[in-house]
Amino acid sequence: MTTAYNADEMMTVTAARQLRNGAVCFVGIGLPSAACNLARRTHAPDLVLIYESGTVGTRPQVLPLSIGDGELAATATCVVSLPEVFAHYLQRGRVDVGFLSAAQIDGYGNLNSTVIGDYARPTVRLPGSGGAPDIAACAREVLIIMKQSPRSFVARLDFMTSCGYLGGTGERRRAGFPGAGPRAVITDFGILRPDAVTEELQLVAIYPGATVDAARAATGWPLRVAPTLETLPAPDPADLAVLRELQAATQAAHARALRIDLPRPAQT
Amino acid sequence: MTTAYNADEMMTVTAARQLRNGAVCFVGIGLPSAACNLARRTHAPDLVLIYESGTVGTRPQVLPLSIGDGELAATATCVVSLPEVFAHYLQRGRVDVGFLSAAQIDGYGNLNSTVIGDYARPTVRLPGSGGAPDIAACAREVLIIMKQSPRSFVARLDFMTSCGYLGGTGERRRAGFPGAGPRAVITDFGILRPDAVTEELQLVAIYPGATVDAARAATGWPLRVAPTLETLPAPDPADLAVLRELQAATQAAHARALRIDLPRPAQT
Amino acid sequence: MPLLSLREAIAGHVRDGQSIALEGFTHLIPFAAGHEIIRQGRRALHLIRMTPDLIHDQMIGMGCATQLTFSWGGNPGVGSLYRLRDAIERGWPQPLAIAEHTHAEMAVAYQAGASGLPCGLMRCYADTDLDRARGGRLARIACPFTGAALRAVPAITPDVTILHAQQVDREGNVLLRGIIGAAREAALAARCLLVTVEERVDRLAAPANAVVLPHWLISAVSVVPGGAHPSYAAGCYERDNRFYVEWDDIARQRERFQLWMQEHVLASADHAELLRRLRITA
Amino acid sequence: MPLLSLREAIAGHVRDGQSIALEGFTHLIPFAAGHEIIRQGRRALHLIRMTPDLIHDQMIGMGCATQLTFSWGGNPGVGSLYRLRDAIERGWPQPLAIAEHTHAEMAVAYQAGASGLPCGLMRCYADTDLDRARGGRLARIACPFTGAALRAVPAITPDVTILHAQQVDREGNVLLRGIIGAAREAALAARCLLVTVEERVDRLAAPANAVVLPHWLISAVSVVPGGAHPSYAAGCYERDNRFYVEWDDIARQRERFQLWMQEHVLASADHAELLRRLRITA
Repeated sequence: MTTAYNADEMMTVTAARQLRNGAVCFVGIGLPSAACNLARRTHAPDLVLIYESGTVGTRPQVLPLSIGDGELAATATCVVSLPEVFAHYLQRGRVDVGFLSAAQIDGYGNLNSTVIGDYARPTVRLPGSGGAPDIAACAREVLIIMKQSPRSFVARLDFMTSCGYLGGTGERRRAGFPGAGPRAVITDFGILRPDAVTEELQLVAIYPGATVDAARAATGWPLRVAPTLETLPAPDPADLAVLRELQAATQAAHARALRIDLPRPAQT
Repeated sequence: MTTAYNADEMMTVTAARQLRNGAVCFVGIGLPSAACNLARRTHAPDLVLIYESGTVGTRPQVLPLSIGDGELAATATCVVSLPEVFAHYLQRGRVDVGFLSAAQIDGYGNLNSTVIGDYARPTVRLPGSGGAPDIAACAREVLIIMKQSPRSFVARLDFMTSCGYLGGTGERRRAGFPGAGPRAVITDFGILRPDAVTEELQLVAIYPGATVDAARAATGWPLRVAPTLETLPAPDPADLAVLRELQAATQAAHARALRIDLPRPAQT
Repeated sequence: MPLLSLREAIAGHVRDGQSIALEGFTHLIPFAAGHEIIRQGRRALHLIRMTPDLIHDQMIGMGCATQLTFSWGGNPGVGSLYRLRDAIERGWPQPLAIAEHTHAEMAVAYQAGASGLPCGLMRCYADTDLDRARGGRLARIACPFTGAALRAVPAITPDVTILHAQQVDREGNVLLRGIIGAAREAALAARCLLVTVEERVDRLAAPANAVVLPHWLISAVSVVPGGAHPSYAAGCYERDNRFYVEWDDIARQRERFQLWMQEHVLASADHAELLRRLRITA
Repeated sequence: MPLLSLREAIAGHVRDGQSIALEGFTHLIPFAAGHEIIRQGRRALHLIRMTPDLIHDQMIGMGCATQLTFSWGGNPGVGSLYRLRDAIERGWPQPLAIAEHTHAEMAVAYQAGASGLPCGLMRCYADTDLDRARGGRLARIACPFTGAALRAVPAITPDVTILHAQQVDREGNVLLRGIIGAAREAALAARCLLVTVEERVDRLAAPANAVVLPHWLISAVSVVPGGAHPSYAAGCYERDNRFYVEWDDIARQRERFQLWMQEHVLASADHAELLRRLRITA
């Protein structure tokens, strides 16, 4: 039995499968958040999710729109301050997996989320670094989830916001980063992983129906393909069902009109 | 009408009178704590007391035996961590008055609470610095309360734990300390204050019945006396009554035998 | 701690050219205070916030700011802040000088400010383009004990920090509950602290270890129910996620943005009226 | 987070020669854990605590420790720790090497350890005799931005931190309530974290912003009711101030101290038995 699914769903299910149960995961909003919460509702119920709002061990019932939705705090093991979550948890080396996305990635997993064009006079000003450079440096390993296109998978970043393998071949390790760097890049074509020696990202797995040629055409550098290219299974219908239920609940929650019942003003 | 009183009471009442209503006061255990709580119950109801256990704005009903008695937390505006109380409150310059005591003081208000004798092989090992050097450095001004004797008021400290005016004549100011240093030393003879130029402590006020000669005999350096020596009033009977009530309640509370009713162990 | 109307608090404490931190990490964002700054026409402000969002888009688009210190400037979960982009990309309505950090750096900078230190420390491994772009604003130093490479981050000490919180008590102590971001550090780092609150109560609903700011740290408190909308106040009302999505359309074009601000923020005498216009309250 | 008996937790995680922080600032002092360390005869420990008190007097007097890092070592509100003094003044039962700090320095040192930094910073104005006595253990550096004199304090990273707390839930998350001292920083700074708790519950009584240590930071939890006595656990029982006063007599002479330890701590199989012997529980 097969089920129709779109690229976002395939990416999300594939990314979720990269997460082992019990891992401590520092999560960004968007596809990373969807993947982590799918994993938590399927094979990894003990996945520990930390959002950079300081919500630690959170178990949202619907996906948050923002990194600090009330749902994240209400379902968390604890809520700590920003200085704490970045110093005591991330910099102290307590985070197993950092889950990132970006506007641009290069062949060594370095990321740009700052500007397109020149920094001083950008064509497109992006939101900026947030915690991504800190996560990229300190998480034991990094997962990246991004759609492949020549505009986003580029030979040269307009701006290096977060460090992947820098120039490759051990440059990151020699710089003394505590985290190992990007372990996998999940795209809408398949999975890229760093080469063991050069650390250049190469295609190691591909979705059913996707082709190497199409993946190469969507990549701004000459994309290498692993000697043995795995073909990934189609998303498990059970996983898809859980993901769709989660997203339907999310859309309903976010579309709800808000009414505030103000407290009666106190007598002063 | 007169009331009999002892030296501790005279010192405590006199010290309490040094505190202006509304001041933010970082308090040590013992006579400082008694003086601050007396002030809070008499002329300075809005005195803000901070104990180094991180209890901010506390209003104990009985005097604490330790710096972290439950009473201090239960009656506080807030309880913060040790790093916060020392960094965010004291070092940030939020404390108006630091209230200290010590084993030894010299003629410039420098304090020893570390050792008698040699540091490496002391005759008497004292408890040590605690927060006193931090308070002495950062509080806007410092009050000191100590009984005068040739062993405690010394020409040369065995060990300088906390900085007063160092060698005097502006040395503290030139070192860049944010706090102004000891404004008054309340003793069992009267009050000593720094000379405006040399910053050497001199006797500026004396209790009824105390004599300059006796004060000098109890001081290990040639004690100077201010040109106009104020005679302090006897303790106000109302103040004495409040102090005695506070201390009686305290003694009763501290002598109470403790019984713990243990919770029934949970099933595991 | 005087209890002032928000109009009085802003008029009395916020001046042109100051550095102003309106903190709040998604939660407890002081929207009402930001709107009052716009109504009073403050100019040349140096705005500081880890995550400038809609209220900063509005202040920047209305010409209040000439500088921005930040670590992430977007519409959370939605996309761009078009007024912020317009200011940086095209200098409209005026150029905006930016000082950009990572979240961790900015947290360290606030913490240093709150601690009375001129700078704070982070681990340092390799320079990014951000390090190169900002030149000498951060410095590498070596740990004097281990030799490890550290990054020194200069303290942030705003002239004024403005927060929104749930409660103030009769003494003027303020309770924050829920996600606190860097609110506490921003409060302690500031020279002047203004707070808007949902309600005034006799006694704070503050269990042990709650986040309470003592009254003597606060220059003024204003009771502004709903003052965080479209952000939220945990225990009081939820985040208006729908408004954040709608803002994407409102702010995209200069004219529509200006019209919206005119018809909502400027046309309202205060936050209560704005909430009625937005049909958030009855 | 395995739930172990205290005997198993200490046997499995505390080894001779390690650095061990038993934190607690007057409140939540892990007395039961310290007693178990004494019963199991650990040796050559490097004890770390801001305010070593009776439990440290006991461990030092029983020969468990050869090093002490601390900022204030006394019997709070009472006076001396005679066993600590005997070790420093006369090397009995063995010499004790000390590394001494101020409270603020030690707080910074724990916070640096908790933050993964090799050192932390403080303002610095003039050297005291403490600075001279400890020689190079602290270092002066200049702020790279302002030139201000700063003191760098090396991080404290204990091999094992042991805390006492009020509750653990079924997942193993731990709640601390009340005065927390540097407990959180000591916990995060450690390589191994052991916790004793008053009780195990289904769900922590943890309001928003409570101090909770997530289960995945903790190596073992042991349920030890009354485990902080004669210190206290807010909401469970009060501080036994009378015992602190009595300790002054017990510890003054070596022989009486040894006899007391023998008849109480060593003669008790565990903390529950000790509390019965002390007539604290029925």
